[in-house]
Amino acid sequence: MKKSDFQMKIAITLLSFIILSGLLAPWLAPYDPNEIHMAVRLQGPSKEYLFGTDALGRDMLSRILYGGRASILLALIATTLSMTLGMIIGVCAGYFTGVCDIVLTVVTQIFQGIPGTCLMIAIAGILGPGMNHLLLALVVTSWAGFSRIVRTETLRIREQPYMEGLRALGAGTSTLLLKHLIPNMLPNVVVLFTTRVGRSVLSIASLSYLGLGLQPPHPDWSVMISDARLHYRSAPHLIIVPGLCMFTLLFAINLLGDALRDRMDVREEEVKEW
Amino acid sequence: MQDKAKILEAKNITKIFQNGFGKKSICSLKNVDITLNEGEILGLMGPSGCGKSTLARILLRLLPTDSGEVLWKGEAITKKCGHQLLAFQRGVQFIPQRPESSFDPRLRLGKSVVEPLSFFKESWSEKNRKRLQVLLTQLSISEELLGRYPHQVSGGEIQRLALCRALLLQPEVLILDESTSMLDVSVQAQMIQILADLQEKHHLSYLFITHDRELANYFCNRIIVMEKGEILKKGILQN
Amino acid sequence: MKHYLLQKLFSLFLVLFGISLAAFVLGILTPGNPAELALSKGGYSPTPEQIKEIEIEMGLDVPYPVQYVKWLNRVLHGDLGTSYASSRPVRQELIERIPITLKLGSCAMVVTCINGILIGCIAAAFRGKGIDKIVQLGINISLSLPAFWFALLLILFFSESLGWLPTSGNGGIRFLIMPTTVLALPASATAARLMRSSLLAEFGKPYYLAAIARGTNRFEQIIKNALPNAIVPVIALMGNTLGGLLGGSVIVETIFALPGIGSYAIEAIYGRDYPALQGYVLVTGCVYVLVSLLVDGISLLLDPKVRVGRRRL
Amino acid sequence: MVGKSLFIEELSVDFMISTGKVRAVDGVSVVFESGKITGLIGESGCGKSVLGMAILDLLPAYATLNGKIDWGEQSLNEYSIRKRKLLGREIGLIPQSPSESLNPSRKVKAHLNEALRPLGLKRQERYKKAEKLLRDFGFNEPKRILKAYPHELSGGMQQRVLCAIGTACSPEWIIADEPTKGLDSELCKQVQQTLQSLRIQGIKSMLVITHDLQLAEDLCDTIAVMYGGQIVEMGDVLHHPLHPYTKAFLDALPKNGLHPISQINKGVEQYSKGCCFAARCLKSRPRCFQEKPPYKGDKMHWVRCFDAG
Repeated sequence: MKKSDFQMKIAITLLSFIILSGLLAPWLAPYDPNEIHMAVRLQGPSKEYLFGTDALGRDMLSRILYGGRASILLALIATTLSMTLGMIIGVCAGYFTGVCDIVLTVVTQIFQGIPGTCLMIAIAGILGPGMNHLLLALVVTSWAGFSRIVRTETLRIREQPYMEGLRALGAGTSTLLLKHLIPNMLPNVVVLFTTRVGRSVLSIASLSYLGLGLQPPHPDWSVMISDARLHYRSAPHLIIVPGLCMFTLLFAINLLGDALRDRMDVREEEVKEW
Repeated sequence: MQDKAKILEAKNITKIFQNGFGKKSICSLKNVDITLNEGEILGLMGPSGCGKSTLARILLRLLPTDSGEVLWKGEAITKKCGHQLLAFQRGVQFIPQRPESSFDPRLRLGKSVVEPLSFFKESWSEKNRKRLQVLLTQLSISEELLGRYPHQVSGGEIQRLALCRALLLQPEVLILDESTSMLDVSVQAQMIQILADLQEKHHLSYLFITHDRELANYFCNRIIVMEKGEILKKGILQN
Repeated sequence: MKHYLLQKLFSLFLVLFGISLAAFVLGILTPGNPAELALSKGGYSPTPEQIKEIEIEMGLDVPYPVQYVKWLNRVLHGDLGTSYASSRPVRQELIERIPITLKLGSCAMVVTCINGILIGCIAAAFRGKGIDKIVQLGINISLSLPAFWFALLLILFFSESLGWLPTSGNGGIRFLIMPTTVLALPASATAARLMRSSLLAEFGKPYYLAAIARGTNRFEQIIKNALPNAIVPVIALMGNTLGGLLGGSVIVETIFALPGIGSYAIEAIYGRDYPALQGYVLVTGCVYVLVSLLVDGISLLLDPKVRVGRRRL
Repeated sequence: MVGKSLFIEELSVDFMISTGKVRAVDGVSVVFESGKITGLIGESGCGKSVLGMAILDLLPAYATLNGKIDWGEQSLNEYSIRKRKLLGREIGLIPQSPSESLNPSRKVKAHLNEALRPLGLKRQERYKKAEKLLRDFGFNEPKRILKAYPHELSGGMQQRVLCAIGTACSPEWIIADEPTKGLDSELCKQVQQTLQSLRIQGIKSMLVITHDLQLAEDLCDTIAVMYGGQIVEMGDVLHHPLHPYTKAFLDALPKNGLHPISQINKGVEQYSKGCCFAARCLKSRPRCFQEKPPYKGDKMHWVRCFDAG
């Protein structure tokens, strides 16, 4: 399985590079990201300012370094929260059939009925911008997708003969759920988690671009792009550079997701007869 | 066969499957009576889809019955639940038909075999370890197999490991739902021989479900034939 | 077949009920008192008594469930309230703006279907070869492109330096090319990836081996045998792709200044115009649910077991 | 006219899987004569299906094949494009599990249309030929069957439709891969009758891959026994077996007393260079492990063992 290992290596190197540069930003950044020097506004890359300066003369390099932190962190937290919520509801709906299943499925359908981005915009818009409103919007819109997929996985595993065998051996529901059902579901859930983190980063970026997520003084890639909209004719690099960073981050996450998915299906190709 | 103590009984069991989208064959049981005496190998034969496996699942209390009851050593247990059932659950064990999916694919076989002890709150004492060693030699399973995963082991070995897992709980009844029909002829022969000498050593009683007439004649003391959810002729063959 | 439809209709009713509930709750959550806001437009500071009067008039003093029923009754009669900003009925404004979003959405949907299925088939047919790797790389890239950044890049490249396409405004096809590409790119990437993996899954199935043994050529094997089974999940995916398109249209319409319901929602947010936002959520929710039901119905019809039922010859 | 026989020389098939290379077929040389029904029996994992698929060049992507397969004079494994013309027209396949070998979302008519295309008939004639085919296989109202979807047919019907598809262009050779796997006793009898009726349809030579000895005994003129990727014996093996494995295999049957074959004795490398059964053979001598046993016996009944035959 050389292909997936190769992909895995690139993805991990890219991701660690971005995350490290984000974490070490305070020491790496030459200037304070929010310090304004109106004198040197809109300069191209030069010796002092490696990536040039933006409309308010702030150093682009340090803003780029700080730029990734907020969205990655927020995306991870949001996805973990919505995954846990989704798993709890999905497993309950899948394992305990009957009324519990019907009620939970209907609730999931309601939340899935409303298009994700529109609901997110509505929530962020009404509650006003800010980190925790953004977090709430992200979790409310994405847990339904998780719970639907987890429910189908639970139904699939519950019907496996070895689960029936264990039940015949006298295993209690908790052991069946915790020690057998969930570990068997983990590989698919991990793949789902990686793709969902990627999607959350995208949603955060779009909301911040519309001014509903992270607010201007905060150095974030999408906020930088939205600020630079007015000057895109004169200083295009203000748009291109932060965009490229975001693209690399998303590309690495997607690559990681693909590599994990290939890794999971490896066993299927074993020779059945032998 | 003098009248031995009845160990497992089922009295006029009826079970109707609604023809929901999921269920292809409507396989219902119409007031089935079955008694398994101690130390007996009872064969249960019939075409596929006649209700053999459903009856087995009802006896194991994996499926609720519409009416009728299951008796364990004379006491009705259909209504009971929780810890009164512990003796029953430990006493009756089940060996499934499909070898490749009777173990959790994510766990090493050694762990899966030992795990049921924890279901009955039994610690992994020295006594149990010795008992496991004895069983491994009886079932001719090499120690190294316990370290492997289910997909790295052949069908015959998996069935023997399933037997080992069941026998570790010192059961009194084994319900074998076509446990050897998926195996090759030579492996089946070996499995039957092992089942035979296990029966003497641990004086177990078997409910042996199969659709292979010759195998049933050879192996079972008494054979019951089922057809579309009903028992045709009780005890046609007494050898 | 009847069983499926009944189940679908029941869940449709519940989901629509849920959407109306969500829209209503969003209305309640809005900060500030609607009556006060309505009065204090134009810098006039209303006295508490006047606010009380307006509240009774707007029916805000009764408990929430009763308010909900009254609100639902008004909504069902088509009255989505009046927008604070333009004080015109929200229904009117939405009706003016929906055609543009629908035009954009349907173009993007068509492009997604064609691209998704075509590229998916090509990638699966040449599995492991060069084309397959290029397609997979392309899918990864198009899924990692943030929509607004990609749109700005397109404008920079095509409008500014090359000057081929207009940056904004609403007119003929030329105005729709860039917005549709931005919307359709991620959607067709997801569709192509699902198409490829579901086709590869079909290649492994015994009936495909039997098809090869019948002496069929490669085209017949893939298109006539594998595709009819592999396309069902892709069609089902089209259902929630529409959700993505509706969401994406918000960004695309703001960047390309297309007066659709997406940009209407953004204006409503900036202008704190809550009835408009409520109307937006209701409309998008209902459109999305109805279309997904339609798509689910189609994907069910494709499966002969459902279409023909279970009778045994 | 005399049919073309299948000549196979030193054929071996390796599968590249994650844990390295696995040899499923190990240097098989055999002649399947035309005009005869040859049975290929063996336990699961002995490589009989792989051999069948290798002949039809239907091996999965991660399999590598070397050695020669000749059909009459034409060699099968070099010109795979030309073989596409042979598949279906000259050599037909009756696939393994009937319920999964029919395309669930296409009608029986579509399957038969595809199978009959090589004959180059016009649409109307093809429809009539399809009807005649189904009638030959015991369907009394073929029109309804043609319009039906696979899930509407019972197990037996699906099997007969598959036979009809396999013999659509009345090919010379038919390879039936485990036709009775997973079917209960009545269905097995039905399959047996269908396969026997193939002879009347003008199918002269057939290779039946199965682990069901009953089917092999009633249907086949000659039977080859396979173990560990090699053919150890071929001929009238069921009535007077020569090879130690065949003898042990037959003793393990319930009707002969269920005597199990001895386990692999410890300390002996399982896949020896010499005879594949050496590790479990009671009469194995050191020589059995070094050299490949010679072919003994005549064309009608030969065996590969040092002291048998």
